[in-house]
Amino acid sequence: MEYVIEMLDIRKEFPGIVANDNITLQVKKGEIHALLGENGAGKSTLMNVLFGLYQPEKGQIRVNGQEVNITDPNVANDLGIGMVHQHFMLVQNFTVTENIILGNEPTRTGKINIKKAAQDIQELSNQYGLSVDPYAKIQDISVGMQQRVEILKTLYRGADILIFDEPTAALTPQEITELIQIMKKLIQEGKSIILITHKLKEIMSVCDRCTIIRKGVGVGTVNVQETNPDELAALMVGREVHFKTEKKTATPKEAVLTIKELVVEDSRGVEAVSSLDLSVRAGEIVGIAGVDGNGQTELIEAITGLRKIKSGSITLKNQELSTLSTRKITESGIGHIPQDRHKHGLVLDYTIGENIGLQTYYQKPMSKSGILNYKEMYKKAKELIAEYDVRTPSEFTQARSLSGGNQQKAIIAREVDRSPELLIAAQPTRGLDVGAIEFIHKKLIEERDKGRAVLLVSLELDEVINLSDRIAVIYEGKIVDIVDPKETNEQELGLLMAGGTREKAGGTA
Amino acid sequence: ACGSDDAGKSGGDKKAADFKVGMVTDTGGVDDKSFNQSAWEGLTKFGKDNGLDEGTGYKYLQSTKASEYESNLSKFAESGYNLTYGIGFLLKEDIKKAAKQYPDANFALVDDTLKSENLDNVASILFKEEQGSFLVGVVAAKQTKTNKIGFIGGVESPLIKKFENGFKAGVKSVNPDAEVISQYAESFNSPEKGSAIASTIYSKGADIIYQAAGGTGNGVFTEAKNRSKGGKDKKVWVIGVDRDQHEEGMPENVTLTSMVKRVDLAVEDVAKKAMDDKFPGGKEVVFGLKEDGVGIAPSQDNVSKDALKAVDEYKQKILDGDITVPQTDKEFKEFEKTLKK
Amino acid sequence: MNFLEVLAIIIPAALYSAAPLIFTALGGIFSERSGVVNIGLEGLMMFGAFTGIVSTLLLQDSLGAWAPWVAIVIAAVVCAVFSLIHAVASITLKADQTVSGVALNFLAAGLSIFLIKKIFGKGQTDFIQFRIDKVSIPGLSDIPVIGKILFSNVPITSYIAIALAFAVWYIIYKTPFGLRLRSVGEHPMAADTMGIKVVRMRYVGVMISGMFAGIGGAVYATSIATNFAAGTIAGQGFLAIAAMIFGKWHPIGALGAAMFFGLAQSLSITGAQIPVIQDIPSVLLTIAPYVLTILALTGFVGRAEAPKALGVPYEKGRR
Amino acid sequence: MNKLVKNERVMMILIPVVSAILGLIAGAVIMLLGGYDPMLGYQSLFDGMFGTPKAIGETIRAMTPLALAGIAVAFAYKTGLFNIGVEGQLLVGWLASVWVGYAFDLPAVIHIPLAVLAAAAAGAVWAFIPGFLKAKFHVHEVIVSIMMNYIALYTTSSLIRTYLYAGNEKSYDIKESASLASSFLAQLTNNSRLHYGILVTIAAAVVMWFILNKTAKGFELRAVGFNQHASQYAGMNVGRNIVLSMAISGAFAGLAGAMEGLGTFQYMGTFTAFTGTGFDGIAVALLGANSAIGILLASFFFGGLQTAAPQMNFMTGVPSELIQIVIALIIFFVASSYLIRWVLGRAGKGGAK
Ligand SMILES: Nc1ncnc2c1ncn2[C@@H]1O[C@H](COP(=O)(O)OP(=O)(O)OP(=O)(O)O)[C@@H](O)[C@H]1O
Ligand SMILES: Nc1ncnc2c1ncn2[C@@H]1O[C@H](COP(=O)(O)OP(=O)(O)OP(=O)(O)O)[C@@H](O)[C@H]1O
Ligand SMILES: [Mg+2]
Ligand SMILES: [Mg+2]
Repeated sequence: MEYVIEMLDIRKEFPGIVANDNITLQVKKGEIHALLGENGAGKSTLMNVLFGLYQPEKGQIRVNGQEVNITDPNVANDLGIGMVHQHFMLVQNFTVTENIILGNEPTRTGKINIKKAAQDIQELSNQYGLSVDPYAKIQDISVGMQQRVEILKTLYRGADILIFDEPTAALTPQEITELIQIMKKLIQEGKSIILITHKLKEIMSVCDRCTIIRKGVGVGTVNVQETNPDELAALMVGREVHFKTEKKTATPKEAVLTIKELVVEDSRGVEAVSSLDLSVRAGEIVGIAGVDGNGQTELIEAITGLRKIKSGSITLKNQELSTLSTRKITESGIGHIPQDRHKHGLVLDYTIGENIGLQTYYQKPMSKSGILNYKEMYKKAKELIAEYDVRTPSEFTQARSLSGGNQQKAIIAREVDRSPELLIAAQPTRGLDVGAIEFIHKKLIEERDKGRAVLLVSLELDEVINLSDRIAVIYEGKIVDIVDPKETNEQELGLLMAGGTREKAGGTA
Repeated sequence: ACGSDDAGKSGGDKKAADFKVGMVTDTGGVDDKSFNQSAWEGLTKFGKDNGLDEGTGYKYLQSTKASEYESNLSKFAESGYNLTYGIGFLLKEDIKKAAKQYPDANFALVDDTLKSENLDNVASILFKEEQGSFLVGVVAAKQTKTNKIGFIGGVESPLIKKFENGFKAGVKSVNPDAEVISQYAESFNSPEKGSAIASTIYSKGADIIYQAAGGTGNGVFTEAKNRSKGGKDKKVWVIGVDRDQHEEGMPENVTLTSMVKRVDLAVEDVAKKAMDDKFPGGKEVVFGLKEDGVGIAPSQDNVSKDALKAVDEYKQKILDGDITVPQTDKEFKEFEKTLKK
Repeated sequence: MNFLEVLAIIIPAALYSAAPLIFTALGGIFSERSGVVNIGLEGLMMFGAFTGIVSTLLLQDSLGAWAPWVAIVIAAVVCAVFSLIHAVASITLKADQTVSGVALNFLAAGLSIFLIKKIFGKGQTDFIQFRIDKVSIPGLSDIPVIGKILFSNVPITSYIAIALAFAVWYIIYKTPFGLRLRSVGEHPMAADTMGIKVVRMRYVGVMISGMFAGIGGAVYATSIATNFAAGTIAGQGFLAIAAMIFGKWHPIGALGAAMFFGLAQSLSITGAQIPVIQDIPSVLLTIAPYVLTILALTGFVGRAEAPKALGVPYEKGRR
Repeated sequence: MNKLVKNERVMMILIPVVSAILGLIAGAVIMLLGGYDPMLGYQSLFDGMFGTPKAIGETIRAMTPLALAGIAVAFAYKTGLFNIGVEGQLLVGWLASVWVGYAFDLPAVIHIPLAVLAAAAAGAVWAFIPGFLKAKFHVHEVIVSIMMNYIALYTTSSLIRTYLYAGNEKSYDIKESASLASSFLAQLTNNSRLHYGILVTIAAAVVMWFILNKTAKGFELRAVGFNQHASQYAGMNVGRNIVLSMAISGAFAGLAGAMEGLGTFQYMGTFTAFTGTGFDGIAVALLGANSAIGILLASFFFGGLQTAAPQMNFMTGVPSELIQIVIALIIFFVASSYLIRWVLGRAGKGGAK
């Protein structure tokens, strides 16, 4: 069969690092081709080379058998290559239509013909089943719809070869299902797809072949039908990986966190959490399952003092938290792994050491009467880097230059090291490779076994089921049910999360 | 006579060629179309008349910042200049300091006095601006058709008050019914404000404005020209200040006349005295009507015969001491009372 | 004075002094919408005023009343070129944009006076013989009440400035160019992936800002100051920046803000002649425009959303 | 890695130095084009900067307010804020110092510190306003600071006119007991106006370095500057830190005013235009790479250039504005360090081969 894309012996260097070391990737027409690799393996780099954002130092690219020189994204567009980037390339305060037509605007007497554009987009979205509101602003629409806009951008330009860089990392399970349908539909329409994802399940379910890279080097290409997730993971990491983290049964003790009748409003003044009750005991992991936007964020912000509550109470071992500042709450024994590590978890311009000290810098031994002791801070950082296997050149390295997984490990090291009574982990493994996920899951269970209370909020249902000792289902700001992970499955949870009840769920399951 | 120690160091046989005279301007510079320029004209004339070379015999330094006044003054003193002018009262403190530091050099301060400091190497040059302003006030009062006259001052200060009160006194002496609308721009360097204020005052019905506002005054001219372009019935006038500002009013010809303040004469005069070993150190040298230090500008085409006649009469009265022109608001009130009687 | 008379003084005065601010603020919008901070507007205005006056002085003998108009065009071109310094430094060489703008201000201040001294042998120029005059628009100025308030005693440049604000609004919000310009200022990487030349757009944005600020400076010089000296442009560029931010980087907003400044300023001047207001200490009137701006920003205008990528040099592939 | 860190340090010193040299070369070219002799020009410039004890004294005197303004800008910059309001804060600081210096009769040991602190407090209050409005109402600090500059300009001059007016557009002189002027320093430098303010300046530089790099508060301020959200998640009070940072920056700016009020001038003028020192502070901070020691060196250099410009003009007729052009070019070169890095990098590589 002919190849639509051939990338032969591609080499791309960044100062001090070889991101792609003679990688070869061959994509057949009409297939979904997976690209798999650890964080920082060089997947995005390779795709950016294909899309013309980077120029390779070496190597050859062929499109439909013709050797090409892709000097910038315009060339890629002309060759029918479209890319949906890992981080969305959308202008937040533009409308859907404006984002899609940007650079390719239909005009009438010099004026953008928005009406015609919107119509075209409507037609296109009907054709591929990508429902969007052409006049909505990006900042007002869901992540799923943003993704559809990204896809429409490529289709609007007539792309035949689509690159999806980790499209599912930010999606809810429902949205992922929709996306998979869309990809299948695209293949039917004669397109070819390159898909980057860390989720082996997805590769197994939609992809035809899979190319694996490890630390910038191509490991090989396999037919998906002839392999299994364990083999893929081993190829990618270079050792065996355990998916199901081993854990003993929990031995919960007294309640650490008790939430009663909690009401919280979101930034627009709409009630996001409404009379919510929840408790987390020492020595257990409580997972919160829910569709994104059902009050999880507001709940966490309320517990951690980042958002004022409207009414109700939050107590940590009998101490009322809702009137305290974030700092006081942290001091009284809460650790928080925030869901957006770049925005909320780290000061990217600070060194790893300084980030390790981000919450304890003012306390002994890092500070004495207001004077900072950097030696202590870096000493601590060095210890934690070793203990948590944070891969960094040194504790003096800027946090910005670390890979996502290692940034996350640094945050976890910081939060866990304070031995908090309650550890809140929001989406702790989002966008991470299986090796990193394994490590983080192990750490969370270790903490549980040391007698800490852990509150896990995640959109990944298998993560919730895997780790939790109890699962609280959140729907429209309320805990609608608490289920035992051993006695439930994804279907049932999915229904509960959509507002169904267990009796019904049981009935249909 | 001047201080005896002065005579000692610049002996009678001193040739003009050895004489060096400098001046330090305020931040306005020597082309400010105002007193810095006038001073430099005087100094240039003095230099040329006495065969000095510019740059070595006579020279100026423009200050770009207030902190440079003193260092600029000392530069002249250190370079052996016999006399250095400080143009403008802003340099008063700096001249005081420099004079103490360089007792062998002579300095002259324009527009303020250091007499009370008893520094015999400093001459203080003062003008009777109120007298000149009185005369242009007479012209304004004679020629207004609306009985409303404006005055725009740069910054409200004792110096500019002399212009205002002298002017008002002149107006009221001739035409007690005329109203004088005064406003200060609080800036010597804001033509925008000058024009806006002028616009307001003209709109209130005034047909003549006397400006004593430096660069701000440029805006007054602009506004008057704009209005005068609108037709004969819209013609308004400006009375210039410091120098003969006839040119500034062209081509629309809006300068009625100007109150000239002969800083050039004063500078030339004091320089001559210094060269002749008659430097008036420690003294005030006052230039008024009598000394031709202030007065009405030579361009008088727009001034009516009647007005000129009145100007001559009042000038004589001032010279004779029949009229003492008020300088301050208080003196003006007193003056006004005498008019009513 | 009755109220209408007061208006007839204040409004034309506001239009008069707002025009340079409007031009310059509109220029700033082009630059900042493309993602380049332009503190250098002050310097660009200064250079525009310098060019405007020098050109008028050199041309007035041959061109007469047309000289200031031609001078404004020359200033536009010269300042567009002058702004290239800022563009090269901040776009190509990735300099801190604020700092580069500040440097441009220093450079304009030094260079303009240096050149004046070289050309004319003195520190400031003569007055120009032909200005952009205030006019009363035939016909419109005869309309009862509003004719005197809106159409009398205002330079044409003020009306051009207002019209330009609407034209800029159209360009920025209705044309492909505008869409691309804004996309570059919001998310240059996204624009890049859509095949838009980020660097070229930013150069264009900065050069248009130079052109407009040059016009603003030249208009100020040829209609208000009528000569050029060190203090001719003293803060107007900063006020234009304030108007741009106050107007939320929107052309009509900037127009409104500039008019507001003009109005507040002319009120502070005219106020001294209006009963009641007269009794207010003059300093309070003088600072009123600035205090009102702060109050307006705090009270009802609220947070200004700057272009997201404003001030961030674009590097391909930066994370 | 170690080599890279070392290189970065070297670069931090090399870039300003190379930029200064390039700026001076460009200045020489301009002099040539203008028909002046650059050798003579720079000779007299150098004389004006360091040629005599008095020149050195004047250079240091000119550097004090520049350095403090630079420190104010740099402090805010390091905490993520752009304080373009240094000019206004300097003016209110100046007024406060002069008022305390004039209105009280105290022994010098109390009077001087009191007047200096008053200036710092006034500057802090002035900067507090944009800080507070940013923290509370999310108003852009740059625009508020610009407005505050104008308000300071007109208010200070009006206050002087109303309460402290000595005529001649200036306030009363301060009392001897509040003066930073020193006959000792003056004698040492052949009657320059050098005053004890230089000690205040050095102390301020140390304080800035200490707060930012050695204290827990400084750690917090910088964190907020880099990432408000993460700082908030880490329990820092973002709003309060913004306000504090502006206030500290304003206090430094106020001190710059005290240098003028208690040192160079001993009074304050009723200004109608800005002094420009606040804006110069931006240049100084930049050339000094926002570091305390760098700012001291940069302000010494710029202060020297500025005091020597009239000397150059006096001796060779080169307009003083040339210095402004040279300073502008130096800022451009520093800001465009990318270019210099690239050139130096290539040169380094070439040499290594
Ligand atoms: N612009 C850049 N400059 C310098 N280094 C870069 C740049 N982009 C990527 N790298 C480095 O190149 C390597 C490959 O990065 P890349 O983004 O391609 O990884 P990835 O496989 O997409 O990882 P992830 O799964 O986290 O998205 C990493 O070490 C990364 O730090
Ligand atoms: N969305 C935003 N846009 C612009 N600036 C923001 C935004 N969010 C926060 N900021 C900046 O962060 C600063 C402080 O944020 P913070 O959330 O602490 O606000 P705050 O008003 O102090 O909160 P509160 O008063 O509710 O305690 C603000 O002054 C503002 O400059
Ligand atoms: Mg990637
Ligand atoms: Mg808050």
